[in-house]
This record gives sequence, C-alpha cells and structure tokens, in this order.
Amino acid sequence: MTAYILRRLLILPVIMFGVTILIFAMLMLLDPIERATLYVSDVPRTATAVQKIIEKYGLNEPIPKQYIRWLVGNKDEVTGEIEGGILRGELGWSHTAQMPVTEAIMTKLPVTLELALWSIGPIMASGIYVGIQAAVNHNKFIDQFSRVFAVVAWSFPTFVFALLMLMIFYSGLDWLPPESLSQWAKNIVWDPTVFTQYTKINTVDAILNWRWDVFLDAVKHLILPVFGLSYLIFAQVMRVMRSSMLETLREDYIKTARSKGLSERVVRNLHARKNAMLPVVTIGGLLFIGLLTGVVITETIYNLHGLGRLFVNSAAAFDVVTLLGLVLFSSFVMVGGNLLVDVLYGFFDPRVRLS
Amino acid sequence: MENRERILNVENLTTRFYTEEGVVHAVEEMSYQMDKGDTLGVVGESGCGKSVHALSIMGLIPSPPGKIEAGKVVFFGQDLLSLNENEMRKIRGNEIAMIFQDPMTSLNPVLTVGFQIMEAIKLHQNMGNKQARDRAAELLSLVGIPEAKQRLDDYPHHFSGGMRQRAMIAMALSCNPTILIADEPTTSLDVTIQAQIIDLVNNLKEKLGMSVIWITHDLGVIARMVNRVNVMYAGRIIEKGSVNEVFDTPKNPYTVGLLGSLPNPEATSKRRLYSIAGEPPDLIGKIQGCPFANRCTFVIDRCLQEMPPLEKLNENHEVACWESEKVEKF
Amino acid sequence: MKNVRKLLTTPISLIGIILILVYLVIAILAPVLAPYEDYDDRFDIPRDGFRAEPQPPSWMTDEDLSPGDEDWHWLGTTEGQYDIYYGLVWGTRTAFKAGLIVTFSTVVIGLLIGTIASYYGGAVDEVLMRIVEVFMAFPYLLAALTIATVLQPKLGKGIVTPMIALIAFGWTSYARLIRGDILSVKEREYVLAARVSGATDMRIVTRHILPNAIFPTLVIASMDIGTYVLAFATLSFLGVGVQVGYADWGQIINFARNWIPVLDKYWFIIVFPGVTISLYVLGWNLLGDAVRDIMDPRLRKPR
Amino acid sequence: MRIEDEILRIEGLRKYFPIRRGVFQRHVGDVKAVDGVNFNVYRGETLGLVGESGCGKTTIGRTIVRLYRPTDGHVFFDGEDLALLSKKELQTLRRKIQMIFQNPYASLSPRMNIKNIVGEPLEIHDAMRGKDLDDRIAELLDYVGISPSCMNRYPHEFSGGQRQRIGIARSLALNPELIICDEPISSLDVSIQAQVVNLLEELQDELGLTYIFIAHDLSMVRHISNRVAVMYLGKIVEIADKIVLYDNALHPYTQALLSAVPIPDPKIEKERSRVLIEGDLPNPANPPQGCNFNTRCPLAEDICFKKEPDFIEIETDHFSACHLVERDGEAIIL
Repeated sequence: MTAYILRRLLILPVIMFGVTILIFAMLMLLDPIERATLYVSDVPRTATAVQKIIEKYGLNEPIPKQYIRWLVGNKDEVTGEIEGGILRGELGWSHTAQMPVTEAIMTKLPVTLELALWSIGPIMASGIYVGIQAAVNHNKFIDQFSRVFAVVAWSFPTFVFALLMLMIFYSGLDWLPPESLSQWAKNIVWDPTVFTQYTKINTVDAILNWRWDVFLDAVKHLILPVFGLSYLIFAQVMRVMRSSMLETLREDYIKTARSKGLSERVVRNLHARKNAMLPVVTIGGLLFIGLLTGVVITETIYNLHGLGRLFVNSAAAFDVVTLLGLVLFSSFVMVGGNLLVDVLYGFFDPRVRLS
Repeated sequence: MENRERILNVENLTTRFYTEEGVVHAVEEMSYQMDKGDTLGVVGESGCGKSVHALSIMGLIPSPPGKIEAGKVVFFGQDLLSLNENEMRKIRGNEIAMIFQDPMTSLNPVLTVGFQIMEAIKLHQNMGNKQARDRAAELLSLVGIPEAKQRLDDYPHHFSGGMRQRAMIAMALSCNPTILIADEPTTSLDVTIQAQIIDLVNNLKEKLGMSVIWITHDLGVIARMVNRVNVMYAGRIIEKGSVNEVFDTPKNPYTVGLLGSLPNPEATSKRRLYSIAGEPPDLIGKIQGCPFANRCTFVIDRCLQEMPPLEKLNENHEVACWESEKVEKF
Repeated sequence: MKNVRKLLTTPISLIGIILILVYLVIAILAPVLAPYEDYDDRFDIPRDGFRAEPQPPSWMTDEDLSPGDEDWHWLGTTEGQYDIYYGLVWGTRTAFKAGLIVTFSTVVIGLLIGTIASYYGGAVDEVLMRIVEVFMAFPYLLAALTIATVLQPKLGKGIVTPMIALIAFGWTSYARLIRGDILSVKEREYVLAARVSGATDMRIVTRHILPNAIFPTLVIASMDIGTYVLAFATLSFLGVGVQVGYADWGQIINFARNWIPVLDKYWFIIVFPGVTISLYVLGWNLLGDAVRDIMDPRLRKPR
Repeated sequence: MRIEDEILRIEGLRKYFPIRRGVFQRHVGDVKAVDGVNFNVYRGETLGLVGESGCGKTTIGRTIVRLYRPTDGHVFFDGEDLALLSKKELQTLRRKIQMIFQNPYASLSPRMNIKNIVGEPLEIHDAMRGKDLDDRIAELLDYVGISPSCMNRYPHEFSGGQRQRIGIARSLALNPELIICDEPISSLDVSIQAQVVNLLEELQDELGLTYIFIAHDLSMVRHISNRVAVMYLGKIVEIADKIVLYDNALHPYTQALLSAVPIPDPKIEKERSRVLIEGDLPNPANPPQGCNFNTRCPLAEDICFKKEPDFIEIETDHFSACHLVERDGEAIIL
C-alpha cells in the first residue's frame, strides 16, 4: 500500500507537468498582447507601448523560453523585481475580478467551500443509505423508485432544475431567495464591529459569532443551491451503492455468514456493507468533478460570488488568464482529491492496505 | 445393524426457481433419511440439484426466485421448513453447519479470520469476547493450523486455499454441530490438499460425534469418505443405499454409466472408457417421464411416460428404474 | 436478436425508444413544423420585434390571432421576441448533431488511443496513460468551457467550437475502458488459440480482441449520448458556443436567466425549453440504462 | 524406444516470469514456473504430464508452442530448435504443433461462429476460401462428432462437451503431428469427460497423432498415457512408463500424489494405506534450497536441504530426481 501511494505521489509531478503544458498550450492560442496580463494589470492601448510590453516580457520569444518564464516569472533587469510565475503562485491579473487571480481565488473560495461542505455530507450519507435500502429491497417499491429517480435526475439539467426551483420557491412563493444572505444579514456580516469573519464561510462564522439569526438566514439561502448541487451526485452515489450492494449480497461469504445463523441485519450491516463501500470510495473522484462542475452552474444562477461564478464571468469576458488560473486550481483539487480517494481505498480494503 | 438414532428425515423435498427463462425444477421429490454417525454422500454432475438441496435444508434458498414447493425436513422430530426465520437461525451454524466449495470466496475479505470464527461462537454460545477468542484459537489448532493464536488476527488473503478451507471448517465446528454439510469442499483444491481435508473431516467426525453430508461429483471421494450415498440426476435421487451396495451392484443405468466412464485403476490393457451419450438435460420446464430416458440404453416406452419411483431392492439399496433388474455393472 | 426483442418489450427502454423516435420525427419534419424563410438562416430563430419583455403563448392571450398568422407564437417568445416554438423544433436538429457527433468522435479517439496503449504496452502504454491522466486531471465541463472560450475567437461562434471542446476532453474515459478490457481479453484462451494458429498480430487485434473487448465501451457510449447533449446545452447556457438567436435549447434557456425574480409570470420561457431538453436526455438515458441492464448488469456508469 | 522415433526433445528448459514491486516497479525476483526441465516425446505416443496447480505444467505446454519465449533451454522438434526460431520461421512450426485448451467456455471466441473458428487456421496457412474451406470444415466437424450443419452457429449455443469437440476440430485443421492437450477435460462433467477422452484416443489411432496430455487427474492420465511425467514446483521429479510409474513409483512426491487420489471403489479405498503429505506448496518465487520437495517430504535428510538432486535414469527409461533413490537405487516406500 505505501509503495502504491508513493508511486502515485511520484507520478504526481509528472501529471502536474502535463497539466501545465496543456494549460500553457491553450495560452499560446492567444495573441501575445493578450498574454501580457500574466504579468501586468493594465495593458496599454498604444501600438508602441504594446510593443514595449511584448518585448519586456518576451511574449513572442520561442515557446520553451516563454513556458519557463510563465513558470518562474519574469525578472525585471533594472529593478530585479520578479513578476508573474505560476510556481510563485502568481497566476496573473484578473480583469474580471479586478485583482490578481490568486487573490481572487482566495476571496471567492469560502463561498464555494460553504456550498461543497453542505453538499458532501448529506449526499454521501443519504446516497449510501438509500442505495442500501434499494439493494436489500431489490425490485420492491424503493428500488424501482430509486431507479426512476436516478434516471430522471440524470436527465434533468442542473440549470433547468435551478431555474425551475427559483420559479417555484422564489418568484412564485417567495420562500427561498437567491444570493447568499438577505440584505440585513449582509449588513451585520460586513460590519466588523459586531461580527468577526473567521473563515468567511457564513454558516460557520455565524455559529462562531453566536448569531443564530444570521445562521438561519444563511441556511435559508443555502437550501436551493445545495439541492441543485447535490441531486445529481446523490443519484450517482445511490446507484453505485445499490449495484455494489446487490453484487456483494450474491457473494459466497454472504452465504457463509447466513449459514452461521447471523441475523439478516448483521449480514447486511457488517458483512455486506463494508465490502460494498469499496466501489463507492472509488467514485469519490467523481464527487469532486460533480461538485466543481455543479458550483459553476449553481453559483451563476443563484448569484453567489464564488469561484464558479468568477469562472463563468471570465469566460463571458474572454478573460482567459483568469479562466486558466481557475482551471489550474481545479485540477489541483482533482488530483489531490484522487490521491485522497486512493488512501481511503487502502483504509477500507485490507488486501490493499497490507500488500 | 444396531439401533441407531434417526436425526434427519427429508421427505418429498421439492425446490424450484422461477426465472425469466422459465421454472427451474432444481430439486424434485427428494426423500432420504440419515442416522446419527452417518456420512452421507450426495453425488451427481453439475446442475443436478445437489447444492440446492443442501441450501434448502439450511433455509438459505434465495427467495425470490427460489421457492421450496413441498416437502418436509425433519430434524430431531422438528420440521425445519415450518420454522420461522428466527427459529431457523438458532439451528443454522449451531445444530447444522455448512462449508462451501470455494474457500477463496467463502470468507469475508475485509474481516479477520478470528473475527469470523468468534462471531458464530458469540452468537450461539453466549460467550464473552475473551472466551470466544480462546475457543476460536482452540478450533484453529484443532483443524491443524499452526500458531493458531497469532493467526486469528490475519485476514483471509494471508491464508492459502487449503488453510482457508480449514478455517471454514473451524468456523463450522465452532458450536459442535450435529450435522456438517460439506458442499464440494475439496473441488477447487489440489489432490494432496484434498486428501488432507478429507482426513481432517474424518478424524473430527469421530472425535466430535458429528454426522456429515458430503456433496461432490467425484465418485472417488464418495468411495473414500462415506457409508451411504444418494446418486442424483436432474434434481432427483435415482439411486441410493450403502456405498458398497451402490458401487458393487448399481441398478440404475446412470450410476452404471457413471462408474463405467471412470478409468479402471487395475486395468493393464487399454480399454476404451464407457461413455454416456448426450448431455444432461437443463431443468427448465417439467420433464415428462424419466429424465435419463433420452441417454439410456435400456429405455422402454414406459420410461418416456412415467418417472419410476424409488423401489426398495433390499434393506440397503433403493433404485428408481423401470428396468432395474436388467441393469448390471460391466 | 433476443436482446433486441428485450429492448422492445422492456417498458423502460420502450419509453426511451419512443421518446427518441418522436424527437427524430420532429428533427426530420422541422421544415414542415416550423417553416423558414431563407434556407441559409434556418437555424436563426425568427424574431417578432425587439421588445425585451417575453410574450406568453398566443393561444393564451391573443384572441384575434389564429395559428398560421405571422405573429402567432405557439409557445410564446423569449426576451428579444425570439419564437420559442421555432427554436425548440430546430434545436432538435442541433441536439442530434451535437450528441451523435461528439459521442462518435470521442469513442473513435478513445478506441484508437486505448487500443494502441494496450497493444504496444510498455513505454507507449505508460506515456499514453499518463497523457490520459493529465486530461482527466481537469474537471470535464470546466475544461471544455475554457477551451471553447479560447477557441471561440479562432473558430467563431457556432456549434463547431463547443463540439470540439467536448471532444477534446471527452475521449479519456473510453481510452481507459477499452485499454482495460483489451488487457483482460488479451490473455483469454481464444486469443492464445489464435496465436497458436499463427494468426498475425493485426488479425488477432481486429478479429479476436476488439470484437470481444469493444462492447462495454459501446454500451457506455450509448449511455453517454444524453450526457453529451446536456454538456453541450450547458456550454451554450453559459454563453459559450452558439451565437445569440441560434436554434439551440441551452441558448434559449439562457434567456430565462435575466427574469429570475418574475419567472412565475414568464414561466413559459423556462418550462417549455426545460421540459424539451429533459425529455430528450431522458430518452437517451432510459435507452442507455436498458441497454446496459440487458447487455451487462455489472457495468458501472463512468463520469 | 529408439532415438529416431523422437518427435520432441526438451533440454534444460526454463521459463521465469519476472516479479516487479515497489515504487519503481523494480525487478525483485522471478516466479520460476519452469526451472530446468528435460524430457522427450516419441512419435505416436501420449506423454502424460501431471502435477498440482502452479507446478508449471501449463507453462511447459505454452512454451513448447512458443506462446511464451523460453528463458533458457532448448526445444527440439524433429531436430530443429524451436527456441531459436524467428517469428516467421515459427509459422511452419504452427502447422505441426497445435494445442487444445482447458476451458471450453474461454477458448472459443464468443463473437465468431463455428465455421470461422475452425476455419481460421486454414485461412491463415493455406489461404483456403469458398467451397474448399467449407468442405474441409465439414470434414473436421464430422471427425469430432459435431454435425456440419451447425457451422453457422455461435459457441454459446453449444454445451461444454460440444465446445471442447469444436476446439479439438480447430486443432486438427492443419494436420498437426503433435497436439498439446492442456487439461482438456478438467472442467467437464464426469460423463462428458469419458466422451472427450474416447474421442482423443480414436483420433490418435486414426491420424497417428502424438499427444502431450497435461492434467491433474492422475487416474485419467494413467488411462490415456503411455508414459507419465510428474512435476513439482517447476521441475520434473519422475518420468516413466505408466505401468512402471503407478506400480513402482520411486519419488516420494509421486507416491504421495498417487495415494492422495481417491479410487472409485469403496473396497479398495478401505484397504488402501495412504500417504499424507503435510503443508502447502511453497511459493514458486522463492523455492526451498536443495531439493524443492524438502519442506513437505517426510523422509528428507540433510543432503536434501543442501544439494539439488540430479534427474537421473534409475532403471531403463525410468528417471527420477531424489537423493535417496539415487543412493539406494530403489524405491523408498513411505
């Protein structure tokens, strides 16, 4: 197991290298001057000034040179100052957010994290639970229902679902509004004299500040986005859990467990579930993809100022530098998430752990 | 024969599976008795219903699609088929234990061997953790696993095939069962390991006073292991009796053919093997008459119409064949 | 044959097949159902003026209008007075094009790469699989969105750009799948038998390995058609891809974004297109699900 | 037997499979599946090759037909060393040596019909087409007792026994001289096994075939073979005429193996004394020093742990690899 994890860790730089190459290749599709935002915040408009910038940052030099510079940054020969360089965490200037891309990511991350936090737990727990129930009641009502639900959910575009929900619960009934907080709550949260933003995650901060009114308001605003974000992944977890549980219940060792006279409850919860969880762990990677994709649509529609919305806004504004910065960041999340999944798998399966 | 205690009486057991392809007549009107101390062999080719019959006794037929249509399984005067799930669980693993064909898949891969043995002990014998652990170690060394105490914490994948089957036996023995049902326990093992397991079960049977039902397709194992044998074909017992009678004077053409198709260990000249023509029938749909009729060389019209009942030839031998008096071993 | 009959008799797959057939008929009959004025612009949704406020379906309001009139709108108009009915009908063609072309291309690329990797093995396999992992390190939709944005100035707006974007990152799971299946088939006895018969490598791959390994990939691909249609619609919903006014479902739904606070009043701008796209994807998913259940109940859904 | 009757001669054959482990997938050792094997096969005979699972018998078979490239050693077929042949030169060899596989469900491609399966070798080697091809396929199917009218059916429409017949028809297509039967009956039902064994015997009589019959079922090997070789952990421990071997086994492993096989006769079984050997097969990646049977041999002496025994002719045509037999020149009874 350790050898396997080590091997994954060693491959990691190779993958990340590939990722940077791919992102850099996309950058090279831009005109040289468009790439200037990698290093400077405002790009001049006059032809001579443009030429000067291009020369200063070598934006029309041979590609390998530009790649290196993109990685480590550009050193100003006069002042010795280094600008840009993704290895230094400098992803360029974001026109859309009007701040450096890295800073934009850090500012917007809490909103996205809040959504993800509220989604993951319920998805996993309920998906696993319903999946098991469907499997042990094979071909009964709950099984058929879960199947229909999964196929329908899978066919329901997130953006249509989100808009329909808003149509019913916001513009129709006026129960659950978009955005992250009501105006009065925003006023409290943004007032440093009465409210400390420890994590910038509203629900968490509200608890830490002991402001239950703010907390409830935040939760009210979270209900729709979290649902919109979760139903797809929930359907997926449920289906995988169901089929793996069904398969496990057919295994010989389940027959053995029953032949010992164990009750059906013990057979399911102890002997079957532990084995049936393994495939669910392996689709943990899919969970990250689902979340990352989901937040883009959800944040856009519910008007939440997180990473997803920044992403869509940059796409609309052709702000490629911001886009690629965000993609780079999300690929980090993915790669890290997959590594975590590998470790978890070893934790669940003694055959892997001890080999 | 001295007066022996009757422990199991299977009467008219019929198990069917209702599948999309049709109704599988897996076990049809199966009847036999078993006395204390018997080693009963159930022999037949794959798909003849021998495993299904064992699962029916244990109440482990998956339902749906399976269903026990009729019959009784009387164990110490109590019909197991009439028990509810809770009562049946007290029998399973306690009074009647079972081991399965493939030791590689019969143990749960994510639980330690010790845990899996202790589980049954704790369930049926009301023992605490510590006691159960000692008992599990004792059982493991009983079945010939060295350093039993340390090996309790091993996972199944640390064990070889033979050792896993020993661990399965230890698990089955944990509550001193009256009957041990062994469903082809040596089929996937090598011959030298098979010999070890057969020996082990024979010794334990004497030591613990169990009775054993040994299911196999290998007539050699039957000859070595058992004192009584049921020969099955297409879901039915077509011949049964003491092993000597059945092997010496088989009276069903199928038994005769099966014995003839095995190479004779004493033969010095090369003689072609006897081979039964055709293939065993699949069990979907009802078979009119004797299921062996289309492969049988003794077939008469009646065979195609009526299934012959088991007929008593003597105290130790019953056969189901209309033409049994003409049938002889060659 | 038995499988085909099963597909036609299982209610779930039957619903799927009927749904897809209905859409197919709509796509074929589009010129009849929603006639156009100029062949070259037939994917441009006709507009009835330039007012911002959407108009409800004509049969609900205008008593003096009758079907066939120029101003008649079966399903109302979106903001900017685009006719929803026309857009949905012609959008069916867009959806078929997008789904089928993207699926076909990704499968072909995936098959090629996966086959080469598993066939040559060793360093080639190692390199190709690392490349696959690099592509898989990106969340699919985000990567597609980015590449579509980058390509847009080069290729222009239209359905080609988002399709290329979806293909560029879509092939990886097929490559992995087919590689794994080939590796497991490669050691089967019938492949060994062919080698003992002296079959050439080419013959072994094309006649013995691929026909037996390709199936799971095709089943998965059939299940993915719906997913690709969705991804395509999502891209155009987010404003990357086709130009404003192009007959594309995602694009039409995009108009609804500006009317969220009053959606209950203008429900038709989200409900009609939303139902249209959902039923279409549902059709493919039902079919794919049934195909999977019938062919191999053990296949798991990727991505 | 005379040397000129020899069809196959194997000298010092080794086949190792590398084991790779760890972070860098380093080569940490080898599974010594076949570890220095010598034997020969005479024209027209059946040589039985028995041993328990993992002893390397299948690997020997596959190495002879060059599915595996030998790590070391020679395989002479009609005097020509197969181990040295190039891919092209192998083509002519393919005609003469064929193979029948163990699992009738895995050895026929589910997506090809019977005609294509049986006809493939003919297409490859003789470029046969059309009616010629159909006639030959019909003839082959007829040989093995499958109705030629089934030609256009697919494998899943046949039972295990029938499939094995189809596999046999395929192996006969090119008129081979030597057929390697790799456990052809072990996955079949008892009553079907006899059918297939009888068919193999008939074909041998009719076509003058030579067989290497690989199996773990000693009683069937005894029935079909002329001579029998016993393998343990990558090595042949004993080889002899079958009657000699079964009546007068020299090597302790052979004796144990023979006594482990139950005989389908309760009377014989009751009287038989049995030799039980303890323990499991050692890991072939890490075989014991000296004689590799020493971990389980009840008679092992000092020398058995130090020196590997030579494979020598104890009496005419009876070879064995055991120190104690070598010393005493006779069987040691367990």
